[in-house]
Amino acid sequence: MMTSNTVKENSMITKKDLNKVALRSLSMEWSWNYERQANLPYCYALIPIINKLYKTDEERAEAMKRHLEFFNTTPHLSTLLLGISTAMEEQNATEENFDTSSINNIKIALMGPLAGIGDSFIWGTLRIIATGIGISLARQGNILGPILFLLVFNIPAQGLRFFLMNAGYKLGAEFLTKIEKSGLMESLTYGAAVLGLMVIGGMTAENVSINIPIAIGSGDEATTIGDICNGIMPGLLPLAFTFVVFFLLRKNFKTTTILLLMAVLGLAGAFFGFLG
Amino acid sequence: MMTSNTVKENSMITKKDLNKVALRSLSMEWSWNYERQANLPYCYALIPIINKLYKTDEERAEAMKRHLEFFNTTPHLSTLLLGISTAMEEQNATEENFDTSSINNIKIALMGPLAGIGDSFIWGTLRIIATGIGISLARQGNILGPILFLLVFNIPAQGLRFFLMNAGYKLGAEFLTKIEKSGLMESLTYGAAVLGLMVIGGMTAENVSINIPIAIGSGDEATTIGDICNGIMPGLLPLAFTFVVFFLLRKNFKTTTILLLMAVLGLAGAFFGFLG
Amino acid sequence: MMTSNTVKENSMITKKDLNKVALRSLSMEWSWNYERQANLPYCYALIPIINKLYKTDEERAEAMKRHLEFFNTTPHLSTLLLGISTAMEEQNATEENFDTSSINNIKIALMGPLAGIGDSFIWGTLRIIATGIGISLARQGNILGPILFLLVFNIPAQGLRFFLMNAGYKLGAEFLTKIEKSGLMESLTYGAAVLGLMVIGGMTAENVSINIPIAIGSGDEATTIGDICNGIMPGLLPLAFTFVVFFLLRKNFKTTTILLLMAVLGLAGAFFGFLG
Amino acid sequence: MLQAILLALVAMLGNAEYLFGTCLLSRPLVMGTLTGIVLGDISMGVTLGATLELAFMGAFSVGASIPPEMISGTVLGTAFAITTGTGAEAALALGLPIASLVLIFKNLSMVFILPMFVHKADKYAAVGNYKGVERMHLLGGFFGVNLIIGVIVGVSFYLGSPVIQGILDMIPAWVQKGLELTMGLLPAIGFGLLMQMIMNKNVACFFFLGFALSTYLKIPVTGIAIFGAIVAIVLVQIKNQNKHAVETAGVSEGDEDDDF
Amino acid sequence: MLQAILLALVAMLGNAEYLFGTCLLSRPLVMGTLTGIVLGDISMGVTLGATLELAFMGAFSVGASIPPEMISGTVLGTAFAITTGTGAEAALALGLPIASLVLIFKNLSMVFILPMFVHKADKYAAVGNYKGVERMHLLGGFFGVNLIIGVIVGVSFYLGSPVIQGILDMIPAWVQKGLELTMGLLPAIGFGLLMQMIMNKNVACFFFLGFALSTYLKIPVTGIAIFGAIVAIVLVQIKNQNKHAVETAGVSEGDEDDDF
Amino acid sequence: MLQAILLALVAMLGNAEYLFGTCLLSRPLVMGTLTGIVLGDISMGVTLGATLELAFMGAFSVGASIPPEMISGTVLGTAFAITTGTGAEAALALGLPIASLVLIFKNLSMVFILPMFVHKADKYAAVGNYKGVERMHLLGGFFGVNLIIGVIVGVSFYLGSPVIQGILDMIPAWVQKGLELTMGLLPAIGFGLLMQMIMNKNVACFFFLGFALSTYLKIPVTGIAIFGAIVAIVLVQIKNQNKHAVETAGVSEGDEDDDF
Ligand SMILES: OC[C@H]1O[C@H](O)[C@@H](O)[C@@H](O)[C@@H]1O
Ligand SMILES: OC[C@H]1O[C@H](O)[C@@H](O)[C@@H](O)[C@@H]1O
Ligand SMILES: OC[C@H]1O[C@H](O)[C@@H](O)[C@@H](O)[C@@H]1O
Repeated sequence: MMTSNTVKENSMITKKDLNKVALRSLSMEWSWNYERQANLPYCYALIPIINKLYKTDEERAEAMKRHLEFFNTTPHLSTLLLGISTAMEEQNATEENFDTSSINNIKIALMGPLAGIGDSFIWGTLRIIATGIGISLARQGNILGPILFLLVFNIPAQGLRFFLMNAGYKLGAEFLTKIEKSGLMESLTYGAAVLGLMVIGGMTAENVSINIPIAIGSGDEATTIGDICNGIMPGLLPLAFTFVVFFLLRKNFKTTTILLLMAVLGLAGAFFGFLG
Repeated sequence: MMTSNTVKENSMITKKDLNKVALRSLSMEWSWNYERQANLPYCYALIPIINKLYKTDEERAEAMKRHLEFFNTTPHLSTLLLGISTAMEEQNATEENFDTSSINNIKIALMGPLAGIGDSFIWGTLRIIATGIGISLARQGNILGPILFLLVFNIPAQGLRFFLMNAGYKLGAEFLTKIEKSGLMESLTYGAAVLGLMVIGGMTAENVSINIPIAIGSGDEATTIGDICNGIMPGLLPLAFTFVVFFLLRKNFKTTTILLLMAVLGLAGAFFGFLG
Repeated sequence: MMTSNTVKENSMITKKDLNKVALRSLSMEWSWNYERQANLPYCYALIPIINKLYKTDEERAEAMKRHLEFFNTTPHLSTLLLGISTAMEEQNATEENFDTSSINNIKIALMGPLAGIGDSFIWGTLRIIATGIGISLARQGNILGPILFLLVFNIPAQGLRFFLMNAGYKLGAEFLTKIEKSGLMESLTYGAAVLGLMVIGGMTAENVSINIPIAIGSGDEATTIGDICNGIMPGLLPLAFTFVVFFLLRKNFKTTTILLLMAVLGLAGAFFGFLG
Repeated sequence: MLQAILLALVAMLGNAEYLFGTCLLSRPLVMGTLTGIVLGDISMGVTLGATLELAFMGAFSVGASIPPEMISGTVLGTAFAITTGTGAEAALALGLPIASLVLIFKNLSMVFILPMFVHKADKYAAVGNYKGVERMHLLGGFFGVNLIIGVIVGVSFYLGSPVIQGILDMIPAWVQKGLELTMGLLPAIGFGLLMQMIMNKNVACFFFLGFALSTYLKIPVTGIAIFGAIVAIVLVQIKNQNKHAVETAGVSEGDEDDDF
Repeated sequence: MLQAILLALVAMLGNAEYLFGTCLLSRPLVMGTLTGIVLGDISMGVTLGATLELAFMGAFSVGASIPPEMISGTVLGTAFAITTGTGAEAALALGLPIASLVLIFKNLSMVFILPMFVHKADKYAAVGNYKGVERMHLLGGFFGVNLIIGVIVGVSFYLGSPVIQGILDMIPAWVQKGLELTMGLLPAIGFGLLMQMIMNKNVACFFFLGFALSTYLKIPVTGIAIFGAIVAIVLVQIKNQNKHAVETAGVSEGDEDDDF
Repeated sequence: MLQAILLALVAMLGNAEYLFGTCLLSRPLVMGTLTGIVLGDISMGVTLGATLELAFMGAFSVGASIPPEMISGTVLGTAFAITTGTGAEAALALGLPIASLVLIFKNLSMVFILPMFVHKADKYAAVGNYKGVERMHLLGGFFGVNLIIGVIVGVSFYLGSPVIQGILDMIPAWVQKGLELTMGLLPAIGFGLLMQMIMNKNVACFFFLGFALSTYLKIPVTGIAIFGAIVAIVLVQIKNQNKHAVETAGVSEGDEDDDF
């Protein structure tokens, strides 16, 4: 199984494997959905690694479930996290009592900030430069416009994708080795949970939005239920709503059911005006 | 002493006792004062419990002193805290080394947030609804206006009062039992002090106000002593003032004396213009 | 070595020594420079103490190096820190395993807040009062104007200087004795590092400024590289720049070299417009 | 005269809402109605009450900020409007300044008189005399505020509106201002007493943390309680983990972090 | 008819950028050009593409905020402008409302249809059937979005612009609004699932910490990650120091803090 | 010529306030007066000094932000106004631009020349030569700033105002801008040196904490010191409690938390 090609001493993961993942990462927005965003693409990209590291259906099922959780980041930079996940899955495959929760925690903690950086760079800078070049030619009908546009954008963007796959894997592997040596492996679990949960908390506040614009009182004293809730604690409604969903999930409600309930709630809310 | 009526297994406190406290809580703003706000009413409401739990004058004195400290929250919701205090007093009466400081700390920590929620709900929502209904009738001189106004407000408001008394007691009792079982009793003391002090710090910043508007310089460079102090640290004057009071109290100055000093300071400050 | 004049029991430092330092502190802004601000004056002021406490060149070299680090505060109040430093140097001279890093950490942690208070008081209040008095006379050509101006300012300002020297020393000595007795000496090192580093972090954010105003895109979508960086994390450029300098220093680059590089960068940045 | 006494009783009933569950008896809607009943014009009373209720809609007390004393304002405003036969405008024109004026008296009492009852209660409490404490509460509220408002309303109605206007003009502005300033200082006693009770040098820093979170970051008290709860939980966990660790030290060691 | 099919394929190619590395095939500059090629007027296609690109400059998706569906807008706008011989204004006037309309369909799909594929994938994953998961990904993207856009573009071109306008007018405003609201609710499922996986009572408070930092102090997610990393590091240090202390307890003691 | 030398000395005396306790000799009120004395018109000097003092009221240095070089501005402005017999307006019209111009030289020196003395002092310090360090301090301040200002003032007065105006026009704007930019970069050296001295991987995160508190929450340095002190106290308590716990482990256990 081990070839001279391995990236890390004694590693099962070869450079070829990493490139396979990077290639699959190209479809990172293909099955993007509102429920868990880029979860399915992320799992899809990691399948070659999962298949290589785990041989039983049970292990594979575990790993796939992990990577079907909520995921989102700037697609071209997602490989950095895929690389780290690869390194962590490998660690998990070789070490007995590795705590798998940290795989997801690290991924979650990093995806938000990475999207911040990535969206600035990819959408805010690289795209604008490419568009500037492309349009200046295209305005006169020159077909070189769209062509250059695509080249100027994609050469760095896709190059980065492959580069980050390797960088992420190396970074992850080195970090894990270091942590293993210093016996801090269980600290990783705890630290990753702290960091991951704080970021999830922040993302919940930023992404879940619900407001009840029903007015109370009239004239100068008029206010809405939403404002009253925000007066008690800003973000109280989204927080409460998320916890309702959390408890429904705990009571084994299916996500499909919850999704339908939400759609009904949203449409009814718009129709009767109690949400807005 | 134990009846089949007790709320908790082996508890001395009966449902009747709780209702007695809730009934007495009706006068929560009767002797409201600027020094310690609703302290006297709070103590008044708890006296049946204190008398039942403690039999010596010394114990009762201790308990009453505790509950004569600063207190304030939305009156209709105060029973939640009275219930918790009841549970904690009971715990104190039965357990040897219970740290009484946590009784006050918990009360303090919760009263601010509860007032925030309560004022929104009781004053901002329920009152407005009741007023809306009442006025629409009253405008035409219909006496049903004021009657409905009182009913719409009081049925939920006073109902809540009695409900929260029981809820607070149960909550407190359960929480304490749980904490006792897991041997975290002394943690409660520490945690309650941390939480309580942070909230007191915040309330001091919000409630104590003092400003020295004496101008320094003139024209564009003009500023006031108050502004300079806030430039050093926002809230420096209220903080310093509170600590002056704190040290006076420590030096056994009577609160009456301090109160009179403050009145003199306030009136002189207004007359000479050095406060404002 | 010990005289009846010593400020502290068993201390080598006499009142005369302290006054010598206060006197030397008069030149606290004489060799003020943009690289480390009032570092040279601070070291100059402490030299009598250093010479008294340490007898070998090596020890003196160590001490002087310590006090040639970055320093800045309101000059008239600097003696408070000189006093504390004196007490800490004395502690270091007498105790075996004193951690010298805390000398600088304490100095750093206090200098920022002290400057905040001092600048408000000395520049914002005392100077304005003195100027007010001086100008009202001087406007009519009365030479008493400038004379009173100098007296009203300097009597309190320089008085404070000498007072704070003694206060700082006593404070420092007492604090250290207390800490030594309670065996918290090593905590001092850690606590001082935590506090000092947080303040340095804050000062870096406030004082290091660099911006790249190169525009990306045009029209409504136009933005600058600096804005993009701030979008990723506010203060990213100054932070990154400071770390570049930090690593250059670690690679034993001379400060002169770095200074020249910065001058070239600044001038080129202004000329070509890539900084601003 | 009888009417004056009855109106005084109405006002005292209004203030007694604080004895009866803060049940909103003091609101203009109720006070106006009762005034109307006393003066024999119920419908007018209800209507004027509704008008004043609208005017005082935003007047309700939150924490230590007390609104104008609506009871006297409403009862007198309504009463004068009914007796003189003028309309809602007159009720408002009189009611509002009266409410502001009487607030001064109410505040004076809650600043000076009621604290005396509190201090007396402290003394009773110190010797375990619970009956004394109860008495202070009941009498304090009655003599400190209730009776005063009743007397003011009764006497004012008896004297008639011009006299009141005269009194209103006599009080210098700095007295009201000074009282306001004093009200800003007074909470320091309450907090000082709390600090004296709770604070020791091991936890004192959390007072400053709460204060600094409020002043530097403008976090409201509820927010501080949320952050405070998080800080408390984390520190308690550390403390327990530490204790737990010590207990297991020397024994086994494998699972000391399991519960974390 | 052939042109309609070809344009549908162009639109599907545009949407396929999400299969091919989010490579910007869907941008108006590219879509306009390809539409021009299909309709035989390359230069016009490129020029109109550039015009629409400028109009859609600020339209790009960040997180869950999806911009108007530019592909259909550009292809149909450009196509109608070329076939009717009208200019850039016509392309814009048609392209923009179409893009908004088709976005509704795209969102409907990503709200209702694609999650079905995700749930199916969950089931395959549960039994370790990785081929099933792969299939759901590939088919989901195709049937869920790609094909729909293709069909819409093809059919629309075939029917012509007046018909589309009619459809556009038929959809009630509350449906679009309701869909928007639903999109604000949906992320709660994702976060709920994450919480279910990660949260236990020892670390739950950090979820609230992150939430409160965001709502009270308006710290963006990157900032929360920075503060979170600092908190995590400090707590891990305390944990380890504690463990280390326990290990050295009873043995030697002198240096237990050296590494701190 | 003699007057030029005397004015140079006056200017140097003004700058020597930094040797004599930052005693405000450099303020226009004092400099104007002394210029008046040198030129034989004391009263005029005092009056002009007062005028310029008002103009420069807001000019004082806070941290690394240095105001216009008032000494040269005041001395030359006042001197030209007195010698040409023009009034306060002339003094201001000349004084202000001169002050801005000379600030460039002063900054240049504090950016380039004084650091050389500092580096030399570093070398002396490294071998324990305290006399060398003292010398660098005294000579640095003299040659680096004091003498330069003296020379500028003396020569300028000797040359007369038209020549100065000419020089002022010669300096390109980008030089001044570039110097400003450099001044924004330089503190990084100071902080870099501090970090090199203090920072190790166990406490590095606190640097970032301070930085992030400043940038994300706009907390000023005093506030950061307050939060920093609280964090330091809490962490030291945890550390000690931990140590204490270890010491008591195995011995008794009952009271390990008493002191908390
Ligand atoms: O703010 C809480 C509470 O404070 C005081 O007791 C009164 O102002 C009440 O009206 C209010 O509900
Ligand atoms: O914000 C991160 C990321 O979120 C989604 O995946 C899309 O909106 C991308 O365009 C974006 O880059
Ligand atoms: O800000 C502190 C301090 O910094 C520098 O030393 C000078 O600008 C002083 O005027 C100032 O008081």
